[in-house]
Order: sequence, then structure tokens, then C-alpha cells
Amino acid sequence: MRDVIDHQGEMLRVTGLHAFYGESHILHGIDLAVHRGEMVTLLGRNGAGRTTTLKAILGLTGRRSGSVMINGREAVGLPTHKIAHLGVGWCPEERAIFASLSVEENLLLPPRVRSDGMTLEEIYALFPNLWERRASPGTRLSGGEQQMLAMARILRTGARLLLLDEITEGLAPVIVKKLGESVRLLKERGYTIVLVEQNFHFAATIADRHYVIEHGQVVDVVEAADLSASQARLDRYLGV
Amino acid sequence: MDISLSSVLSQIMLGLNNGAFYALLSLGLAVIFGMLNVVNFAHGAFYMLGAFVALIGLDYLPRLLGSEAFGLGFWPALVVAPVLVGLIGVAVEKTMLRRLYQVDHLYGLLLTFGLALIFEGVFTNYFNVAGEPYGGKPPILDGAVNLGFMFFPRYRLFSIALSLAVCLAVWFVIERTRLGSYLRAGTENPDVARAFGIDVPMLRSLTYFLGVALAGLAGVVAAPIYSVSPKMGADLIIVVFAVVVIGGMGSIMGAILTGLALGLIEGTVKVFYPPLANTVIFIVMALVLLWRPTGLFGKEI
Amino acid sequence: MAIVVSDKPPRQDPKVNTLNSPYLPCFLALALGVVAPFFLYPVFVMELMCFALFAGAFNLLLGFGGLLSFGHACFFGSAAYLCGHALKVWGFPPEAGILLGTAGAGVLGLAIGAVAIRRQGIYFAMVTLALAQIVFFTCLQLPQSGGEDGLQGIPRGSLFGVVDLAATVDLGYGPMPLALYAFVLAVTCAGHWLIWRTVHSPFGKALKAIRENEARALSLGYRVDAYKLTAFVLSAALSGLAGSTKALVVGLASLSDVSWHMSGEVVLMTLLGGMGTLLGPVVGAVLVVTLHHELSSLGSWVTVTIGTIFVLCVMAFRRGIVGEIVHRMKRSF
Amino acid sequence: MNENIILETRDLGKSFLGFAAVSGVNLTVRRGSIHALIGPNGAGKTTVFNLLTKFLPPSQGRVIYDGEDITSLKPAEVALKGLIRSFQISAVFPEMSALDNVRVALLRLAGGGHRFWRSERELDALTDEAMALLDDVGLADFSHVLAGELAYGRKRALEIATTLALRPKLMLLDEPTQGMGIEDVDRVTALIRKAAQGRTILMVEHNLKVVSTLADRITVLARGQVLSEGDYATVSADPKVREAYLGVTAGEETAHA
Amino acid sequence: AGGPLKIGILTDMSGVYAGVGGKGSVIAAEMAAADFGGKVLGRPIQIVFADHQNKADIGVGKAREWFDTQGVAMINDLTNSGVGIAVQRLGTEKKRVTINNGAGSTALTNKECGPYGVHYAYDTYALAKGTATALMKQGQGSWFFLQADYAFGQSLQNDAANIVTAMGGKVLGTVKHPLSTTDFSSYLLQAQNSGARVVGLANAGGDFVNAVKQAKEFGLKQTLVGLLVFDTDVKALGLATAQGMKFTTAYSWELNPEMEAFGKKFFAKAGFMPNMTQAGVYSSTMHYLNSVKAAGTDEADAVMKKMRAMPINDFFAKKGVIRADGRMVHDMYLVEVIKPSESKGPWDQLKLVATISGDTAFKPLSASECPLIKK
Ligand SMILES: Nc1ncnc2c1ncn2[C@@H]1O[C@H](COP(=O)(O)OP(=O)(O)OP(=O)(O)O)[C@@H](O)[C@H]1O
Ligand SMILES: Nc1ncnc2c1ncn2[C@@H]1O[C@H](COP(=O)(O)OP(=O)(O)OP(=O)(O)O)[C@@H](O)[C@H]1O
Ligand SMILES: [Mg+2]
Ligand SMILES: [Mg+2]
Repeated sequence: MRDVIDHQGEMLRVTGLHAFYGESHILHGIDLAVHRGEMVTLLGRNGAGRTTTLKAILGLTGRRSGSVMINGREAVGLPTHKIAHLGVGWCPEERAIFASLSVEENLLLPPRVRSDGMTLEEIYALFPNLWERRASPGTRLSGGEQQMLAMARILRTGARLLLLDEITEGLAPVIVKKLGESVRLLKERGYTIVLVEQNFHFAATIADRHYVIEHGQVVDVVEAADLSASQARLDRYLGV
Repeated sequence: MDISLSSVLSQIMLGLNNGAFYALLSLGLAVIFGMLNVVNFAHGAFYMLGAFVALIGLDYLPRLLGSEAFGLGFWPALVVAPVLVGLIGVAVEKTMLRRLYQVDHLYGLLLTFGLALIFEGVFTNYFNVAGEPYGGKPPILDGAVNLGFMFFPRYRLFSIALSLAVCLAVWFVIERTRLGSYLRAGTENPDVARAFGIDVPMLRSLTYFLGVALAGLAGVVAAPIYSVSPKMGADLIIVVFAVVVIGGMGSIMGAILTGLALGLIEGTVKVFYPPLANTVIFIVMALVLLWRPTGLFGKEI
Repeated sequence: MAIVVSDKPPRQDPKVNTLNSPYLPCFLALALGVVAPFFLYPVFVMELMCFALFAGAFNLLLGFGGLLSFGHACFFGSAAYLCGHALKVWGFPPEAGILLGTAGAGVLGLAIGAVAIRRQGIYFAMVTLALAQIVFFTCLQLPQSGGEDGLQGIPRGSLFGVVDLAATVDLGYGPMPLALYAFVLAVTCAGHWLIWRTVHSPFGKALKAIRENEARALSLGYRVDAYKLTAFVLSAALSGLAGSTKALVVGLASLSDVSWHMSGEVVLMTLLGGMGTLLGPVVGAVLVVTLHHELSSLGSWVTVTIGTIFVLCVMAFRRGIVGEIVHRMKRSF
Repeated sequence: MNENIILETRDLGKSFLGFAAVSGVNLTVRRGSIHALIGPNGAGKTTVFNLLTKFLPPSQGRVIYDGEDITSLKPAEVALKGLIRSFQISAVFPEMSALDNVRVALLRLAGGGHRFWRSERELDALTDEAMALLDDVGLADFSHVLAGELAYGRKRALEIATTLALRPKLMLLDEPTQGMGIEDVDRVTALIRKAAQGRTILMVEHNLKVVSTLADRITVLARGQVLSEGDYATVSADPKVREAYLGVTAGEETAHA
Repeated sequence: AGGPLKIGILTDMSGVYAGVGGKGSVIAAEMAAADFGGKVLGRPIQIVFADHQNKADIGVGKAREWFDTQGVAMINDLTNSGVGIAVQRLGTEKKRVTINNGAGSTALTNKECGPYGVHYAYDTYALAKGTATALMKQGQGSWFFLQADYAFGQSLQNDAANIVTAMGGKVLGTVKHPLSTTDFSSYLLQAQNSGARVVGLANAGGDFVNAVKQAKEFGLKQTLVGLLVFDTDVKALGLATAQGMKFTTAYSWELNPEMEAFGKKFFAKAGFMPNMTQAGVYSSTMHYLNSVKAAGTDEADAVMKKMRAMPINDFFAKKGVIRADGRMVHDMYLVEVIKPSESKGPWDQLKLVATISGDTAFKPLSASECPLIKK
């Protein structure tokens, strides 16, 4: 699909986003903006509302209000599958590998939303485990392999805005390193990335900006530049 | 009763005939269960609807509109009835089933059970419970062909051919095209599937349409053979359930093959020990489940 | 896996949920039971009680065991036949006949359960349904059952050879079979007591745990299948108790008691009243049976009405009447 | 056999449709130790757990537990022998109070879970012990909260409490700190150390901080086979491990140095 | 008693027998009450009705309530033998008159017979015998039976088979098919291979209809006879399929002017022609009311005495009498389904072949197993 370049070159702008699960009000007005090719992280304690933020952007929460501009298009009010076609790729926290599909089918499942996604070859090169296991049912994969698959899956679609939720979860250091490299690679390729991370050190080196979320609100924003300066502040937020 | 080769062969033919019929019905059920996780108790009712659409189209419509010109013949009915039934299905899906995907499957079963009762009740009210004849069988399909060992009604040959053709077509569409994996993904994790840009709600309606349309088609095919009555689906449905369970719920090929096989088994039983004819399927089912809890073709999930 | 109601099942917290204390239902049942005959036709009330017990037994499995059996009629019905046959042909006294019916249903439950328990959720429902069909056709074809005429003229006999259950006294509004009535009331209450006891027993807790997380229960060393089977057999036997008693009350056992429509009906009763609550099934049973009774001049609209209620239950109030009330009460705390 | 070996596997192997997930693993766990199983993803750690707890039947090899061959037992039976596991994804009874979660476990031990004719007051006898366990894991104040409503870290704690309730001789923990915020990780680490008193623990863990602080002995799996074994110092020094698991090549070493 | 004299019509309003009794029976009873003058012994006649849904327990429950609390004096129709037998037993217990029209089971006048039970319109024996005899007379001596596999099918088959063998014919075989079978082809094939001249269908309703349809489809050469056929079934088959089939009935409006007169009158009210059950309900209700009038009370013993004493003479029966076992003996009619070409309208289906006089039509009293008859 065709990108609508808006003047500020903004890929994602979220303003005053509220979201609910049934009766419980989770997000209380999230504001953030990500420019094309930027990478930002959402930091916060368990239950702060980071996952919910990503879900709300995709319209997967219950009721939601506020504004979500993707590529200069208003996404609030669009059905989820339409939002996806605005060029959004999501790597969910719980991985959500499809049990009834084989690894390769899982990879091939998401429809391309743009032409220039990665090819299978590139993906297998990135995650050799997947190549070995490509024939076996998705959920037969090890915890980590599932994580890789969930990540790899969206690289094929050519989505330009990636929402990654705790992708290093349960991964061995060696793989975490690999992922770090591939995320950096994606950034160089001009992808726009919103990363939810527990493993702060993984995110710290690559991200342009860090949003700290507490109780469904952005309570602080730290630019990569003055990271070291505000380290203490961050540690307090994250309860280290 | 003589057990000459010819009589055995004829029984096999008849078994095949019923088998193809079971296959057609259980296929629809399997599609709906496999793709929507809904046990469609109303399947029998939709089958009945299909038959009635054909009947009403043929006999009542002309009377209603006061001209033979408006009569709906067999061939058009073969298309119109399934589509009509399918559309009713879509209405059901969009207004009710839709809201049950999140909760336990059990509710889908209960809802469709209720719907089945409603359809049955309404038609019982306006139509002769003993049933009405469907006179629309096209002349070309009248009479019987000599198979050497028996005279087999042309119409039944036609119904076998049609059922099998449709079954294979459906199998192909679901197992050999993208659609299938989209549907599966949509069932397993709707949120993620939607986040990938798959229009899950639309797919679901489509699936239910397909499933019940198959039931409707079976209804039309059955109309010329059995008399069209409001209760025609009620008892059949349970047998068809058994077929699907034996085949392994959700397995398309499983449903088709099991349907055929059970038709044959039933046929043989009818010859050698008739009293068992309508329990044999359930006995087979019990045995199969003891040996293979997921059914013959079911995957372990 | 949550085999039933993944959408927040009504919680069993005896401390909060007064409607689940044994006393209220028993007291209500008793009180109702005693006054009912003054307003309602006694034989009808007795039938109500039988169905209430049937629904309760079913709910033990669905609401607390999390297993939807779609063939429970086969226990209810076959017990009715067995008890009836014992009373009529073998000349058993009523208490013995009822015990036999109950035991028979229990054994049948063991057999069917052993096969069905290996599957879960929908499969379980389908398997029970299919196996129940076998029972149905057997009942239809057995000469003793009298086919579609049913097993007619079951004598009421005299309890322990002393109390004549057929005896009636006229209380001004038509004859009232006092002895029988008292007996049925006692049986029903006893049955419901056992259900309550089971739900609120160590077993009940373990069952709940299994329902909520089977793999975990297994890893804690629970023999999951054995527990489910026990629940199944209990439920079957109690259904049998209800069936036998009904045979005694109505004086006949018929195919409709074994047919899958009956299985559907008991699901409706439980769902309508509120599964997972002790009082729910009773309420549901009363409503559904009364409905049949009252609408009996509406012809096939009965089916339509029943169907509509089903749909409404599923769509509108999934907790069922009592469940809904319980829920409200919890909210208000 | 050696008295202070509690668990031993001989040439243990599992293959799925030809794919060897685990092969020829000889593992010995000392009584009373905290033994960590680490390795890259897909190395076969969870599979080993499944083999030990009989959730999967081994393709070859034997499992000796407490001097007895348990290769052909059922999950429940293994559990009865005091070999209890926790799951990679937390497992609690969501609609039951934390207290009941533990009491159900205790009930299993006390027997009589089948008694449908007795009052559930029988469970009250278990309350004190249950409370003690909850206290150990710092959930005393949450005893009446429904497990499903507990925060993630607390769920894990509760799970450990229920596991402890069965007085396991050997506890298998699969990634106990996965998906936790820093403060939760510390809490659980402390918890495990406490739980280790008087019993043996075998754990899978990716968080090296946790492993280094807890484990007496570490076995590194890779591609289904034992790559290296020893205490943290030895293992982390082993170049094979550094490459296969930590992902640092000899080249980088020098670069860093 | 002062209040109205209540007559209960307990029938199947929704199930498989709705066409046999149902609304029609209620209308028939109301017609009878009206034609009688709406009053008996100075008391208004009131018709109440209920649907037993083909469930014996519901039926008997309703009946019991009627007797105990509503003071219903007599219950009529009772389509479905299960309900019929149960209610007749209840009548015995409660001393109330019950008249079976819709139910066919011979048990009603044999093992299950009761002092206040009347079996009025027809029974399976009469139908089976009438038809079987007629065909035997035509010299069609070798039979094959398709039998519904339960009590009722059994009795139909027995009755017919006995006649056949008694008249020197041969029964070449019987195949039992389960109740409500959809596909009969395999059984029909067995019938075909048996080489019998006649294929007797010892089943009813949907089973019967499907069997006949499929027999035609497979071009079965043999003569098909239904042992229990209602004109609703003929309608379900359509003349094209059913033409030429012979069966026995107690009433059909085409048979004679009297019957036609009643049929027309009924049609005016109901919008469809009456069948033998509905005609029976009218006739029996009339007879009951006459008896009440004659007895001067609705007390069951007195009324039954009169009902037995007074012969029945109307469009339905000539010199009809109610025997000690409760059987109402009257002429039966062997009819044949006419060709579509012969039909002068949607309700014109049958023509009379022979009249079977009552004394030969029904099972002789001597053979009755009714305990009430001391032999
Ligand atoms: N489906 C749901 N229904 C109700 N409440 C929910 C649901 N999902 C999440 N919540 C609540 O919303 C809040 C935020 O959850 P969220 O998953 O966004 O936290 P998070 O920042 O992603 O933390 P985590 O590290 O656990 O992922 C939490 O309090 C959680 O309990
Ligand atoms: N049931 C199964 N069927 C087929 N392959 C399986 C099955 N279970 C595991 N595997 C494969 O066996 C290998 C080991 O899996 P395992 O889950 O043990 O890895 P792991 O060490 O736990 O990894 P992680 O740390 O990511 O959880 C993986 O490659 C996985 O794909
Ligand atoms: Mg999260
Ligand atoms: Mg693992």
C-alpha cells in the first residue's frame, strides 16, 4: 500500500489514548510520537500498561478513545485488519504461534502489506533454528524458537512500523545478541520500531528515545543523548 | 436372504450412496467445527430448510404468485437453495454466533440447539409432519441404469457423483489454498490474525455460509428421494455428528472418508443384522475413540 | 483447559454466596414442597421434584465438574425402565426398585464414563450423546420396554411393605397421595443434600482444581481421570435416582425419558437456572417443566418457545437466573 | 549406588519424527544441591524436564531417581515420589484463592481428595500448614486473593509454594524468573534459595545473574547434548560455552581484552 | 353436579401424529357438542383440549389433572398408543370414560383393556387383516414383510402374517428396520430378491412414506401394501406415487354420500377433510352424549352401560356395538388410491374397493386376551 508522507515525517503519533478492558480503565491518555526510521522503547514495571498500549494502537483492546495517527491516517475507528494494512507489524508478548500451522506456514501466513518485505531466505539466514524446524508444528518449537518465529513472521510482510513486545523474553544470551543485531539492521533499513522491553540494556544501546510508562500514562521521556545523565531516574522508575 | 455376489455388490452401491450423502453433511459440520469451533447442532435444521426451499419454490411459489412461470425447478434449486440457506446462516452468524467465539464452545452448541428447535417448530406449524412429496425430479434423472448386477436409479448415481465432486472441491479450497490457513489462524488466535490484516469476521461469516450451504445442498439432493418433512433433519444430525467425531473433528478429509466408510458399514449391517443398523455407527465410534481418542484423522491439539 | 465457561464462571465462594449454603435450598425446597400441594396439583409437584433432582445431578457434572454430557437422559430413562420393570414384573417393593434403578444408572455411568472421560469439551459432549443413542435404541428394541407404548402400569406398591404409596386422602381439592408425596419429597431432599455435600467436600475442591488447570493438577499428582469418572458416576447415579422416582410417581416409563431431547432439556434447565449454583437447576427445572405443562395447548409453538428460551439464555444471561442474582449480590458487596 | 546422587540419567534421548531434540544425555544431580540447566534455545532443556517428569516418554535411555528406575512410570506416580515440576508458563488455579491453591496441593499429600461424602472442613486442618507456606513465599497477606488476580511475580511465588507443599525431594523449575521485572526476579531468587533448604533443585534459567548467584553446579546443553558441566566459573570460562551460549567468539575476547 | 359437562380432547398437536388427530379432533368434538345442542341434562357441554406431545407421562399427567381438579367427565382421541394405554389405565383407576380413536394398538382391548375404555375407530388388527385378506382373496399368496423394529411393528406384522398363513399363503421373510429409517433401499432390495408377490409394510408415518417412495424409485415389481395407512400419508406420497395402493380404513369422505356430507360439513369449519380418527371423534362424542342423556347422569358406570346397550347408527357406523372388551365393532372399508387423472381435486384420493363387515373385520371376542371377559 502507498505511504502518505505527512509533513513532519511522522510514522506514528499517539495522543490522549485511553483504553479499557471491559470495565477496567487501563490507559489514561498515552502521548507519544515516532518519526520514520526511529526506534523508541516503552519502559515500565510489570502491569504498567505497555502491552496494552501496543494493543490499543492496533485496536485490540476493548473500548478506546483518543487519536492514533499511523502514516498520517487516523487509526482509531478503523477495524484492526485495516490498521494492519497501514503497514503495522506486531510481535505479541505471548508469541501466539499458530499450533495448527507448521513453522513455514506460520511464516507465510501474514499477508504482505507492502512489497519490500524480507524473503524467506533472508529470514532463515537470520534464524537458522527455524530452518531446521520449518516442517514441525508451530507450538512444538521451544520457547525461544517460538519467540524467533513470532519475530521473523512480521519481517516478511514488509510492514514499516514494528511493534515488538518483550522479544528477548526467555532467550539465551547468544540469541539476544543476534536479535540485537537484527533489530539494529532493521533500523538501518529504515523500519520504525516501538519496542517494549524488560531487558533495558538490550534496548538502551539502539533506541533513540525511551518512554517510561506508569499506570497507563507516560510519566517520563528520556532521549538517548542524555541517557547516562538520567540513569538514576530510570532505575528508580524500574525499581532496580 | 441370499448373499450372492450381485446382492453384495448392490448393497455396496447403496452403501456408497448413503456414504456420499453422509460425507456431504458431515463435511459441512466438520468445516464449521474445524474453522469456527462451533458444534453446529442446527445443521440438521439447515438441511431441512434446504429441502423446503426446493419444495416451496416448486409447489408453493407458483401458487403464491399465481403463475407456473415463477416455479423453481430442480436445477436452479440446486443453486438457489444452498445460497438462500447459506444467507440465513450468515444472518445467524452475524447476529448471534459472532458473540460466542470468545466464550466456551459449549455455548455455540447450545445456541444452535435452540435454533434447531425453533426452525423445526415453525415448519411443523405450517407443514404436514408426515412430509410432502417433492415432484421436481428432472425427467433425465428418472428411471434406472443397469449396472449388470442391479438396476440402480439414475438419480442416485447423480447424487453420488454430485456429492463426491462437491466434497473434493471443498477439500481442495480449504486444504490447498491460503484460505484454509487463514481460517485456522482466525480460529486459533483471532486477535493476532486480525493484527496481520486478515479480515477474520468476514472469513467467519464466509465459513458458516459455506458450512450450512452444504447442508442446504444435501437437503435439495435428498428432497426427491425422501419426503420433505420438518423433522427430516432432527435424527439424521446425530448420526452425522458421530461421523464427524469418528473422522476426527475438524478434519475435512476425515469427514469425507469416514462418511463414505460408514455408509458402507451401515449397508452391510442392514443385510446381515438389521436391528443393529442405527446403532452400529455409535458402536464404531465408541471403539474408534477407545483406540484413537482424537478420531481417525484428528490431530492432537 | 477451562472446559466450561471460560468467560468468568460464577465463583464458588461459600462465604459470600449464601444461595449456595445447603440450608437455604433445602429449607426452600422443603417449605415449597409442603405448601405447594395447596396451590399446585400434587402429582405435578412430584414430577417437578424429580426433574429438579435430575437437573441438580446433571449440574454436579456440568457446573462443578466442568463436563457437558449431552446424553444424560440415558441414565434418567434407563433407570426409570429398570425400576419400573423391577416393580411391575419382579414385584420389588418401591424402595428396592428405586435403589436398583439408581445402582443400574451408576453402573451404566461407569461404562459410558470410562469411554467418554478420555475426551474433553465438545468431544466429551458428542461422545456421551452418541453412547446415549445406543442406550436409546436398545430401550426401543427390548421387548420388555414395550417400544413406543412405553412400560405401562408400574405399581406404586407399599414402602418397606408397610406404607401404601398408592393411598390417597382427599384434602378438598382432589385426592392427595400423602405417603407418596412425603416419600418423593424426602428422596429429593436427600439427593440434593448429597449433591451439596459433594460440591463442598475435599473431592469437590479437587474437582474444581482439575477443572481450572488440568495439567497442573496432574503435576501435583492427582489422578485426574479417576476424579472425573467419580463425578460422572455420581451424577449418573443421582440422575438414575430421579428417573426411578419419576417412574414411581407417573406409573410409567417411556422412550421420551431416554431420548436426546430429554438430554437437551436437562441442559436447558441447568443453563436457565444457572449452572454452578445449587439452587439454579431446581429453579430451571421448575420453569421448564411448568412451561411444558402450561403451553400444552399451544401445539408446536412449545418447541419454538423452548428454542427461543435457549437462544435467549445463551445470548442474554449466560449465568442463568440464580447465577445472575448471585452475581448481583456479589457486586453489591 | 552412590547415596548422595538423587537423580541420574543414562544415555537419555528423545527424538520427534527423526529430529533428535535430546540425545545421550548423562546427567547426575547431587542431593541437596541447586543444579542449573542452561543452553541456547531449543537445546532440549524443557524436553529433558518433560522426560524426567514423564510428560514425554523417552526414546532411549533410563532415568534413575533416588536409586530406583522410574523410566516407565506415569506423571502422577512420579509426582507421588516427590519429584515435582513447575511449568515454563506459570500454572495456578486462577479461580481459587491463594490459600486454596496451596491447600489443594496439601490435600493431595494428605490423601482423601476422593472423599465426596466428607465436609470440606477437613481442609481446615491443612490451613495452618498452608499459611506457613504462603508466609515463606511472602504471600501471607494475599491468602484470600484469587490466584488469577495476583501479579505475575506473585503467581510464580504461589506456584513455588504449592510445589513446596508436596514436600518434594527434587524440584524442577523451568525458567522461574521469565518475564519478570527486576524486583520480582530478586524476590524469586531469594525464594528459591530458601526453598533449597533440605532439598534438591534442578532449574532451567536464562538469566545468568540468577544462575551465577544460585547454582552450585551447571550443565550446559546444546543441540540436545551436554556441552559442558561444572560450577559457574568453570562453565563460563569454557570457550565452547562462550560461543554456543553467550555468543562471544574468541575473536571478540581479544578485542575486549 | 351443576357446572358444565367437560369433555377433554387429549391429542398430538405438534408431533408426528398431529395430522392424524390434532386440531381436527378438537374441531370434530366441538361440532359434535354443537350438533347435540350444546347442552346435556341441562348442563352446557364444554370441550377442553391439550397436547400430550407424544409423551405418555405428560399425557397421563394432564389427564389425571383433568379428572382430579377439572372434573372432566370423558377423554377422547388419545392419538398415540403409549398415551392411549396410560390414560385408559387411569380411567379405570378414576372411574372415567376414555375413548381411543387415534391410537391403533390392539393392546387397548386385550391385555390392557379396561371397564371404561372404548377403542372406537380402528385398530392395527382390523387394518392388517382387512388388507391381507383382500390380497389373499386375489390369490397373492407369497409375502415379504418390512417391519418397524419395535412392539407396534411387531403386532402389525403378526396380525397380517397370521392371516396370510391361515389363508394358506406363505411368508417368505421379514426384515426388521429401525424406527425412523431414512434409507430403505437395502431392505427393499432384500424384499425384491425374496421373490415374494406382496411386500407388506408393517410400519407407519414417515417410515411408510419413505419406504413406498423408494420402492417406486427402485422400480419394485411387487405389490406394495401398507398395513397402517392414513390419508395424510397418501398426501405425503402424492397420487402419482401412491396410485393403485390398497389399504383399509374406517372412514373416508369419498366412500359414500353420508360420509361425504360429514366431510363437507367438517371441511367448512376446518379447511381440510377429516380422516378416520377425526370422524371417529365426532361419532364417539355424539354417542357418549346420547348415552349420558339416556343414563340421566355422567356417572361412568351408568354411562358405559348405556354406551354398550345402544347401537351406533350414523355416517360412521351402521349398527355399531361396543363389546365387553371395549372394542367398537363396525364395518371397515378396503380402499384403493386413484390415479392422478381420476382425481377431481386435492382431497380426492381414494375409491372404495370392498366393504368388510364388522364381525369379520375385528379380532373376535373369543380371541381377546382381555381379563374382563370371563371365559
Ligand atoms: N485482558 C485483560 N483484561 C483485564 N485486565 C487486563 C487484561 N490484560 C491486561 N490487563 C491489566 O492491564 C494492566 C496493564 O497490563 P499490560 O499487559 O499492559 O502490562 P505490561 O506493562 O505489558 O506489563 P507486563 O510486563 O506484565 O507485560 C495490568 O494491570 C493488567 O492486569
Ligand atoms: N513435541 C515436540 N515435537 C517436535 N519437536 C519438539 C517437541 N518438543 C520440542 N521439540 C523440539 O526439540 C527441541 C528442544 O526443545 P526444548 O523445548 O526442550 O528447548 P529448550 O531448551 O526448552 O529451549 P527454550 O530455552 O527456548 O525453552 C526444539 O528444537 C523443539 O523444536
Ligand atoms: Mg506486557
Ligand atoms: Mg524451554
